[in-house]
Amino acid sequence: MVERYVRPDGEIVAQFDVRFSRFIEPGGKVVCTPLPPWADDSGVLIPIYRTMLQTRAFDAAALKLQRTGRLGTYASPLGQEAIGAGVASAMREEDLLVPSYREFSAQLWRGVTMTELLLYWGGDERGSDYRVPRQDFPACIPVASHCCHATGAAYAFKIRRQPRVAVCFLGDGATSKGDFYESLNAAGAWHVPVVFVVCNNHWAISVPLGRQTAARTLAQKAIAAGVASEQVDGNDMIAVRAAAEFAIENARSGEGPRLIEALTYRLGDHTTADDASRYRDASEVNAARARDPVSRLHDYLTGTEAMLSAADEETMSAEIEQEVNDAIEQYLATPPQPASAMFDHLFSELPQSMLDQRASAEGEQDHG
Amino acid sequence: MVERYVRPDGEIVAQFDVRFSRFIEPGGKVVCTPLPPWADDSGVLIPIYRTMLQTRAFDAAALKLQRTGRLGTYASPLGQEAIGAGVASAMREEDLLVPSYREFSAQLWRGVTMTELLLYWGGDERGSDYRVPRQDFPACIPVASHCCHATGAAYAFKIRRQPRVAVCFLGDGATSKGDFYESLNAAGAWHVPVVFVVCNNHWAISVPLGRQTAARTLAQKAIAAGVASEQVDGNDMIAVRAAAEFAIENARSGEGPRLIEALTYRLGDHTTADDASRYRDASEVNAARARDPVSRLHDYLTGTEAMLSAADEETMSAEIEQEVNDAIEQYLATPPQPASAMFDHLFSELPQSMLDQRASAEGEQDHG
Amino acid sequence: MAEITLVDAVNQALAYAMRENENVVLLGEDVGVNGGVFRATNGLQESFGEERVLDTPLSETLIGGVAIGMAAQGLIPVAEIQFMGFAYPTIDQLLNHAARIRNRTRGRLTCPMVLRAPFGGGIGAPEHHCESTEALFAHIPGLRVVIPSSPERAYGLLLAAIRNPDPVVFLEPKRIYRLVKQRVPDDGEALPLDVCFVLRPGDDVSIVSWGAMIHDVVAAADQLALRGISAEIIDVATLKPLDVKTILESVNKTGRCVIVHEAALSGGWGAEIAARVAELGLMSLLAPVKRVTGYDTIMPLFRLEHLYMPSIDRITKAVNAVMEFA
Amino acid sequence: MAEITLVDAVNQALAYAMRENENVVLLGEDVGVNGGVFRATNGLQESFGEERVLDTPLSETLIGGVAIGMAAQGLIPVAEIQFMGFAYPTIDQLLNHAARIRNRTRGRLTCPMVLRAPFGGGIGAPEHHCESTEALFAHIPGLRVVIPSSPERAYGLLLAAIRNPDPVVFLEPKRIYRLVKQRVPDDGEALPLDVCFVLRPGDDVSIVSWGAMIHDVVAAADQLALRGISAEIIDVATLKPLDVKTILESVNKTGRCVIVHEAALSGGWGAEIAARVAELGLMSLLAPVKRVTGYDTIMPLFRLEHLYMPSIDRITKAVNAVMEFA
Ligand SMILES: Cc1ncc(C[n+]2csc(CCOP(=O)(O)OP(=O)(O)O)c2C)c(N)n1
Ligand SMILES: Cc1ncc(C[n+]2csc(CCOP(=O)(O)OP(=O)(O)O)c2C)c(N)n1
Ligand SMILES: [Mg+2]
Ligand SMILES: [Mg+2]
Repeated sequence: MVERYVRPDGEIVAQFDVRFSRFIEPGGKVVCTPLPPWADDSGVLIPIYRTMLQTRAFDAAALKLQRTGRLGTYASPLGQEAIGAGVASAMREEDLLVPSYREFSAQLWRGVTMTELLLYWGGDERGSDYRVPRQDFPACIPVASHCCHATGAAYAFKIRRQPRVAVCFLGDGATSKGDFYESLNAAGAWHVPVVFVVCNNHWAISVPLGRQTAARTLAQKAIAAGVASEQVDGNDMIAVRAAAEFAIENARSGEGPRLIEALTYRLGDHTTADDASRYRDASEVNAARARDPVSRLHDYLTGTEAMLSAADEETMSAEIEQEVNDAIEQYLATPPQPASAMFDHLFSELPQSMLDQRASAEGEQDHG
Repeated sequence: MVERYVRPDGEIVAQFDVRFSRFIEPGGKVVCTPLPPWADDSGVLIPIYRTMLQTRAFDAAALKLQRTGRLGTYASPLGQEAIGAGVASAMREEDLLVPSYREFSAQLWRGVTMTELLLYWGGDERGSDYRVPRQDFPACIPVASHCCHATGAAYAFKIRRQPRVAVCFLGDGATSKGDFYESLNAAGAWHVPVVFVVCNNHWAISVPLGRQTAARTLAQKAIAAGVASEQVDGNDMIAVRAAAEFAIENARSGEGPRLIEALTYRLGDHTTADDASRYRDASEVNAARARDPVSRLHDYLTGTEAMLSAADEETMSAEIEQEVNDAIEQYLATPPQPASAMFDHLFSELPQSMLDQRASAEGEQDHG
Repeated sequence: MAEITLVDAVNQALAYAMRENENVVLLGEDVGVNGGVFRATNGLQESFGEERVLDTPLSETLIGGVAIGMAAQGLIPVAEIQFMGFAYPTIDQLLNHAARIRNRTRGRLTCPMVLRAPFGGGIGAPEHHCESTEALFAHIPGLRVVIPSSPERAYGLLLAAIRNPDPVVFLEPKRIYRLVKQRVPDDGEALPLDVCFVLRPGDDVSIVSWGAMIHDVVAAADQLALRGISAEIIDVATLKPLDVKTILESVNKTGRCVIVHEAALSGGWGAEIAARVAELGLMSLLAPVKRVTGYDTIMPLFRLEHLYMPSIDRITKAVNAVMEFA
Repeated sequence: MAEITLVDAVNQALAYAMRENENVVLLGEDVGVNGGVFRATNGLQESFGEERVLDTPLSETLIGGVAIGMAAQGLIPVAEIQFMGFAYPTIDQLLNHAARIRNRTRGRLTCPMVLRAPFGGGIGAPEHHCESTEALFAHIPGLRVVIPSSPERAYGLLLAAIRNPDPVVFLEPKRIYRLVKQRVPDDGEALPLDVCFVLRPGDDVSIVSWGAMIHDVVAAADQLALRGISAEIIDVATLKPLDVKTILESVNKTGRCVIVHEAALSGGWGAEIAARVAELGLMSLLAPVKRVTGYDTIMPLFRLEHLYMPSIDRITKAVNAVMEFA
């Protein structure tokens, strides 16, 4: 056998870096400067913090409702509140949110009500008929399939010369899906104003990231599409918002799409139908708790800059508790829709040939 | 408005290079050394060159058959012959070819006969019943859908501890499809012995590469999957074979999957149903002719090393002409299958409930 | 006015719709400068620009999916899938999103999109290019499925599909893309969706069909007429929602029903029609409802295609069988 | 021998098949250490190792597609799709490849794979988790579609599906995953594919159904029996290829046929059954063939699900209607 031949290296024709950023570490300490200009502006930060607290309070209430049989299968956002709130706060009202099923903090920021969220997870379509924001997409259940919608909507913004941006949230598992890739690739080819936010919570139900892909980062998925990307600490709201602001305003000014990988951790079970103790160690979860986004922002806000007093926080918590209770009450008091509701929005106008089906459904309900 | 804030760059957490290699430039001159050990071995090179000539002769004959109504829609490999022949020559017999519809040179190398190819493109299933290689996949028409098959077969090799490699060919357009990406990603996650060869001929029917993706190279598509990749001059058979050998033997020895982007150009129409003059300039095609893979290898073989004499080449061409003529004759002499053929291989055994359908089809043919 | 082919009529309808409503955009593979592989979008990019006639990457899931995003924003995307054999990845988007976004948001978001694809065999194309799988789409609640059988019908139905505020799958019988020519005034007149057309009145048997097969049905009916059998021909046109009323009226009159389609027998849309007739028209039936269809086999490569597709002979035989039934 | 649930029976059959044949491998999302979201593969990775029980990336097209590559190499992949609402991306692979690779290579390559997925409503799950779209799969030539209605049936039919040398779609009615328990000997005895089972003999009406609805049909039949109506219940079990013979024999005897399924009416598999009865059993019919099904609407979110799915009341009403028909 001949001596092992070593091929010449070949010429480098393209090079890519993936960068990671974090401003605030656990405990609230600043580890990177300069901070964004709004990082000492309580008028910016407190409302975001409030949304994170709202999300957490809502989550606790929803889990309780589910456990007592008054809500369907439900997906907790525990530990991921900074991403939705941070990103949504960098969006304009007229931008478009295309969320997956765990983005309560983004939805609450944008005006979706807790009652609407409860109705949706309680098995009622009216929960997706948001009073505001009227154009946002409802939560997407088939993972990654909504990425196409974000790219399509962004295409509409582009050709109508609207200075708007579509923001699409998805999970780490979702990045394995072909529709995610196709949407990202088309967004790159068409240069449309869309931002993909990958909430990398390291688990897709029981499948850890290392079994999902050999890619070392999820930010590098964008390289395949020729789309710019970066990685941030998703539990550092400041880093999330800074990256989102950059991506969204870039997209708005015609610089094309961008992908943000936000590193976080799913502190709870996948959904109320899941038992995460079957497949992951308590020690991992405990370690992740130390990186909790809510307490990190809390520590930052109450730290050197003292943007939040204990009294303010107490008032805020009380308000939120009231809000949650009101929402639950309103939710539980909402009577179900009649059987005919199945037919009301099937088409803009129900075809003649289906009138008998509607009549039969109505009849059954009356006599059932 | 505040002064424009410039975010800190962030820490680099991953870096990637895409490399390009070429050994022989148009005219046959060596532009990179060391050459692979077999680059002066006529015993290796001449059979490959022969397959490229075969492919070209077959192609000319097939186009003529199609124009005279004796073949169906047909996809010419003109200008891409080096890739299939180069890659296939680096495979072992027991490796597995998972081709797209334009990989005649790879198929001929592996023993698929011209008669079989004609039968297939002439609308007869028997054309995919290769006498050899029995396990190779037939040409895949739905673009990129066969990438999954390659990854699946490679998984079988891996868990059976077989030192075999699956080699999957696809086009530049095919890299936009989700199933390509899903297959590549799973191949990376499972670390299976599969090599993806992207024949980048710069056009997907009328869509030029720049409208297909914003990615500067197609090799970088593999970064998304954490899979190694490289780019080669696909019209330089030496570069193709060197890259293929490396990728295939790497995969065989358990080093996982790899993607090769081979740069080439589709010199002909997309298929016989296409008219490329509608969407691309003759000047582009003419420029590409200067990079023709067959004449490049010819020039190399007849250059300084003088591995091929004019007399040898003439004999070879005469043999190939004979081969093609024999194949056409055999093809045209093949009677169609009976109507019952539709039912013969639908299932391992035709269900009782379908016997009447078969009888009806047979009956119609008899009396039709 | 010149006579035009079915594919020209599609082109004419697209152009009309784009002139009429600036929200209409076309997208698909090779729909731009190439004008589509069948030339259905020929010249439209030149007339309406690259933004409104968009060449997509080679990604069918994407095509189905971005159309939904566009439609939710008030555009009216008309997406082309090159061949029906490549349309299956869109089922996920059509079923899980397009067909239900209005319902799941109680009308807040809507999906006025059209998905066009050529279908059917008989043109000597490669495998996966010749199937008729309209039933897969027609089963999906919330989708309309429309199939024209002539240039006139193509023009009027496609305009209706584009103007319809809900998602429509519009399948074009490519075997007859250039088979017949008709005068089709470019007057923007749409045809009604949701109705079947009585193409030719008759007394003895109702032949129910759609798309390219209509032409074979007409040929069969001509032969039958010579033998004194008067066939009423119904062009279903809109498969879903199905206009059962027109079909039942016909069967009530003739007492016999033969359904003809290229698609495989089992679970083909003919099953639905036969089931409706069997439920609602049973008492008027003088003979069993017969279906003349493709077999429950893979559509063979083109050398045997003609033996798979319902022939005029198979149609007349089926009619004879129901006529002779006693 | 303990009594086991339907999902346990699936697990038992998988374990048996894996012991019996080392070529059997399982793949899907969360099928490994988690044992599947419904626990159908519980404990199997522990028993058979990570290579034979493979957690895939979250990619359904891939799951359908890699199974084909594995099967062509002689493995017997049993792929799980987590919910039927996520199975649509596999249609492309099933239709264009799995179902036809044997045919297009004249038997050179084959595809002995099974695609399992839970289906149907009634468990309070989120949207896209509750549909019954079996007809989409059953229309595809070259595919078998099998649906069990009990633990016993699940065990025997799944073993048969795995041993079958061609692709099988095996749909599991998740509403009854844990509803009833039966003794199911782990003896490796398969049930025949391609036949319908007469679950309960009767004289007055044939009720044809499958999956979870069988339980409502039985309840309805019990009520009807109290009123002196004797219903024959047919569990279709293998939807495709359809054992028309058993159904026709029953209808020939009873003269009446009611078909019950959760799926939407139009183009549901009940249409195929009704069409067959209308063609081949017309003369024995004393009343129209009735279908009791989901509506042609989007399956509502779970608050209204019970009004969408055929109720015992709707079934008995339909039977009454055919009994009273004159
Ligand atoms: C297409 C599709 N396949 C399967 C599922 C079932 N499923 C729901 S969530 C989930 C895991 C998603 O993981 P990831 O994308 O990381 O998001 P996360 O739940 O962690 O936020 C799976 C498999 C689904 N919803 N959609
Ligand atoms: C899934 C799918 N969509 C569409 C087509 C129709 N079609 C055939 S070849 C082709 C272009 C393929 O381009 P590329 O992958 O670059 O391969 P090439 O033909 O250039 O070799 C298209 C769109 C197809 N065969 N499969
Ligand atoms: Mg996750
Ligand atoms: Mg190409």
